[in-house]
Amino acid sequence: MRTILHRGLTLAAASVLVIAAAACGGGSSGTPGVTASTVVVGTHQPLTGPASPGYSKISVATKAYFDHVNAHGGVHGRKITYRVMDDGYNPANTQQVVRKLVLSDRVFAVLNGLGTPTHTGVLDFLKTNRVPDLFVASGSRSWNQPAKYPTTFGFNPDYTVEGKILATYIKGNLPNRKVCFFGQADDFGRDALAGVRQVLGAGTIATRQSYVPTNTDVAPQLSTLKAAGCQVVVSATVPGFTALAVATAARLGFRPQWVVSNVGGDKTTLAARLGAAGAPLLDGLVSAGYLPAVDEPANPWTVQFRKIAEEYAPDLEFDGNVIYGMSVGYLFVQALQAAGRDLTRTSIVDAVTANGFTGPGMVPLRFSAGDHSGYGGLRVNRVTGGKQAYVGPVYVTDDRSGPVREYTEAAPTPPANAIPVG
Amino acid sequence: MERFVFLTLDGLARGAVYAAFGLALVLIWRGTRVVNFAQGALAVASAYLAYTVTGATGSYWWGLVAALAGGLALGALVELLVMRWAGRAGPLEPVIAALGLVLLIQALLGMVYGNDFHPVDTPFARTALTVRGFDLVSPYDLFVLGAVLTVMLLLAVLFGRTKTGLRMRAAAFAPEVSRLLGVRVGRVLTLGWALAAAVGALAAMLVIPTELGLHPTAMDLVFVSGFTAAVVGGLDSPVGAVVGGLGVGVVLSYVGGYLGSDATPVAVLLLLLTVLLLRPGGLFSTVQARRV
Amino acid sequence: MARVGLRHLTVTIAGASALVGLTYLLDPFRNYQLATAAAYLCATAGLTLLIGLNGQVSLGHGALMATGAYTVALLPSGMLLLSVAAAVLVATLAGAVVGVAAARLRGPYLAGVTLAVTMVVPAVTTMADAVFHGDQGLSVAAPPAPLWVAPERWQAWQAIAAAAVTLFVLANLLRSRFGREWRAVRDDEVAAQLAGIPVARTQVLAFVVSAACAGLGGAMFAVLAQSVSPSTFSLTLSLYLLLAVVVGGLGSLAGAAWGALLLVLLPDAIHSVTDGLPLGPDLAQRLTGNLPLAVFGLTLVLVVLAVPGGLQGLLVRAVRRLR
Amino acid sequence: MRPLLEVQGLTAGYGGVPVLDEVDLAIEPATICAVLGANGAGKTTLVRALSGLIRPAAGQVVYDGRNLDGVPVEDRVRLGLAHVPEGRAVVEQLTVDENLRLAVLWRRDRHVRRDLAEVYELFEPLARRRSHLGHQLSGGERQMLALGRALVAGPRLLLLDEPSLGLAPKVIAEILTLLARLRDTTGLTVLLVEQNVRSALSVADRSVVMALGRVTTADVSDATLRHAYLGF
Repeated sequence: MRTILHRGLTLAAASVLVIAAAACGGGSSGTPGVTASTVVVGTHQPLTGPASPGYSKISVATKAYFDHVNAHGGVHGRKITYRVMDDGYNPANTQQVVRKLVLSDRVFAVLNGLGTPTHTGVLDFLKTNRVPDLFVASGSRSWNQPAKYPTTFGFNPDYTVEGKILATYIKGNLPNRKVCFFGQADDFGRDALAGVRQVLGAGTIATRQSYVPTNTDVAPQLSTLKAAGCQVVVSATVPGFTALAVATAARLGFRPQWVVSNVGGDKTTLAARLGAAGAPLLDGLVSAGYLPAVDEPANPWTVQFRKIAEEYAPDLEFDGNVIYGMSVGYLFVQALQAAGRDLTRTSIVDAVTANGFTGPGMVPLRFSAGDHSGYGGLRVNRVTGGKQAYVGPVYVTDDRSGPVREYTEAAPTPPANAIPVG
Repeated sequence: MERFVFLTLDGLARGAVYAAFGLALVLIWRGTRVVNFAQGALAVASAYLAYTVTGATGSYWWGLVAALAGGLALGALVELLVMRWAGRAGPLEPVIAALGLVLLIQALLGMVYGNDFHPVDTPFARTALTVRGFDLVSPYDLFVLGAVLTVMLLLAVLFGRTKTGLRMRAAAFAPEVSRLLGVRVGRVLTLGWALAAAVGALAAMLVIPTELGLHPTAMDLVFVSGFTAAVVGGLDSPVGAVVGGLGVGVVLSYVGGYLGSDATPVAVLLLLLTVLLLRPGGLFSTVQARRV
Repeated sequence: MARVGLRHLTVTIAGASALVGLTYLLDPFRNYQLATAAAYLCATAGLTLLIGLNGQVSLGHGALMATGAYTVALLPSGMLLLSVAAAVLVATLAGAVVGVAAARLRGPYLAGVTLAVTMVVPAVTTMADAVFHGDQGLSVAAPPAPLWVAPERWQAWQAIAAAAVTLFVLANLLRSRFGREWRAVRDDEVAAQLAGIPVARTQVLAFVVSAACAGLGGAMFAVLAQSVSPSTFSLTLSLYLLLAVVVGGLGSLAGAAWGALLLVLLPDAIHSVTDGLPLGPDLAQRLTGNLPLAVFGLTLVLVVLAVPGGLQGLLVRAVRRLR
Repeated sequence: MRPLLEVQGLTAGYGGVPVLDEVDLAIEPATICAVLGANGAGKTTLVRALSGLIRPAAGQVVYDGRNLDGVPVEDRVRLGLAHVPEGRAVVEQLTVDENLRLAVLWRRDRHVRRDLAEVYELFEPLARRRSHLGHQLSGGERQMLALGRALVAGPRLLLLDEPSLGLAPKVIAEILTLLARLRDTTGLTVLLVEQNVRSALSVADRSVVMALGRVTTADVSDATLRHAYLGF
């Protein structure tokens, strides 16, 4: 018995030592993470694990953009430090790393935390600690709850908005075809389907099939779609499963018109997945975007971002993920500038709520006191001859029953050096 | 009917890979009473080697050769450096060591090759051959089935007809007696690990092109299916691994095709429970399964 | 027996009080880590008992934790103590079902079934989407901390209380007739049977007890994270629990504590080290995330090869040498 | 004549508990030496230490003028030292033929075939059950197989651990007669561990008694031995 007592006390004492030794005080007054010369922001990203391909580039690109801004003097004299934590797309890890960022590293804000299940778990914690939770990297509608989570803001157009716009394209350009749906068996697929139905009508989807990311055999689903005679397949899929679905359909001799969600429709990513032999299958693929495209060599945004990437992250292959990461960085710098020289957590939330940001996205952000969802529209694109180019008008809409409208204002152009002017 | 045939063939092509992977697990289990949890990671490492070789030579076949040779070498190394020393404290320690190796290997691959999916080409077309409008198998599926069948025949000959095979069987069933009879059991175990890792590498080479692509974690799910296959068949029985692998492949295909993809893990659990509650040692756990 | 129980109670209260005192020395992040370690401890203590004392290997404890966590998430948030009790009850029932199957199976066959159980969790949450809300999961509205205590400290207290109850109950069980029977069954099933010990019942009981602990750990996970989702309870979690009990020292409750602490501190420590290294952007991108995994994996292999008996074994030997 | 096997101060045990305590023993070539003793006297441990299955803590084993320290188990059989363990240790999952072939896998010479044929001649019943699995054999057949498997390797020293255990008296007699014949015709040396004193002594040239890990009585006459060991 004495040994147990002894062990218990040894253990307790040792834990005290271990933890106390690891503990480091970080008490500073004023706004956490902000000094006269620096501002520290953090993020959680899947740098390892099955979700890491593609997505692991985003934070590298954001960081490269911040390096570029820092090299030009920072924002209001402050250099941006970007602390990227790997959560492996595991919500339990997200809990740990976000708390480390907020409580231990004392970041000013969390920027572009990636993933629906991962980020959902830290919403309450960020709210309790009043940490600005900006530009979440996911198209879920959960980020738009201003009453419940006043400091959380989205970035991506949500999946319902996307579904409505893709359906509008189908209605106008692919009339009288048999439309089917293939989607991930979760919110992503469900929200996208809701958007498609909103526009096309509930009874118009001939066949619906779903997949789970843990089962890579999609041949049964695609043979069903083939047997049903689908001519258009709306696909709410992540890139890996878009590639898998397109390749599997091809080997079944099934060549429908693919209409793919933005998150799973980046041609560069898909072509890399399919390899040289499979890439031609992407010809004709329809998707949508809201940011400058890789295949628009003349787009000034693309030119600038490519230049920054070449300078600050030379080994990074330039694709949609890189443009996405840079756009997040650009938007954050805009927000920092709008928040003014006296940077506080309240001032940046107010600045984001006040909105008025332009670029690099081709549609406006929806931020307002009553709306925290990100970009409110997309433009359909199409792969032709190996190039993914925008076609047709830019559309905007909401995530409910509002109409899909054309957005006619000209796309914003980047300032010199692609650094927003304060 | 057409759909049933399609799902059966699709399931068999996948099941063949699970069978090969399960067979590799059985090889090691019989020799060392260890379930090699690192097998998926070893197989992926071999597939990365093939990726590099194919990239340099432009030939799929040189890559395949490199994967098999790499599998042999990796398996032998793991046995010599880790497993030989890990099994002394208890039956669990080798399992933990294997899990440690999984993390280590996947991390090293991530550092060297990056955490991106790399597409892997197949040597034959994956377009299904159609017979009177029916989608049947693709040439690649036939290649997969043929390769797995060849490996099984080779292993059967090796175990049943050669001196090395006799040594391996004896060392697996009665290591001490084998040593007394002059069998160098240590070397035989090293060879067993090498062979198993090569078979695992082949499974990875066959299955990765049909999945999301080459990635450090590409074989994690295949490991789960292959392990299930081996357990259903009975871990001591190579025949069981083959039957179990094909069975798991077909069941997954039927459930995915008729009930929906999200129901497949539930089907796997039910299959395992049904088989194991009727036969706690797997389908082929009795005496007749003891011969290779 | 009663005296032993009383002593266990004293030790438990002393240990828990020491840890509560510790929470006043730590910053909020370390308190949250302490809370997480305590929640892990509930599960690892149950698992070490199952494996170390009963020789059964489970790869399904992550799934059992999920049953506890989802129970807390689905019940109304007002009465936390009641929902946690319900979580333990549900996990116990799930453990009984798996345990009945487990009593018939040995070694890798049991591992196979429990592995399949773990894989079922995300499937069930997707299939019964209306209840579990699929991949996104549910949020847990735990009652807020009292105003006079910092939230992370409060969370640490809750988790410490749960771990203390777990350890107290398990320590007493180990000293009881059940504990002796468990050990007898592990050492020699046939001999135990001949000695009149109901082997199957003992094994089911061991599984049920460890499932209850996992359920409590899962419930604490839900309370700490304020959310539950299937990817938290993936195969990785089950494997990490296994790693923790072996590296900590199989079969000892102190070892389970070391393992739990390790699960929380090691990734963090490795990250801090790699963070301090001066690396180029390309190298940094490849190493971030991967290097901690590599070090973690290497540590495991080395512990298995060089430190039999795990950390607790090492500590016991070191203390002996000092005397 | 130089002994074929010389054991000096051999001490060995399991997990720090000594079972053999400074055992000395010498066996002349072409003799049968019986090692007698009660259960737990250390007889099996002695044989296991001789064949290298356990490492001695102290002392040495010299075989044919060569110190066996550090020579692994699988090499000792190549030097002509064969060990038939207690309980026969037939590999049950292999056939009779495979069991026999297993013992000659290390041999590179051309006489393997002939030697196998000789064993089948020597043990008639085995020839009839050639392709049967080990677990289908009777106790007597298993002993024949184990013995044949040891002999086919062409040993000079045969270590036999309790060959009579569980066998009918007639079978035991046959086996012992065979051993005596081999000693006389081929010069085989045998170390025979037995509890069955009478039958062992019927063929042994020499006998020693072990008790509590030591050789207590060496080179004794029949009567003393009987008295010491059986108390009559």
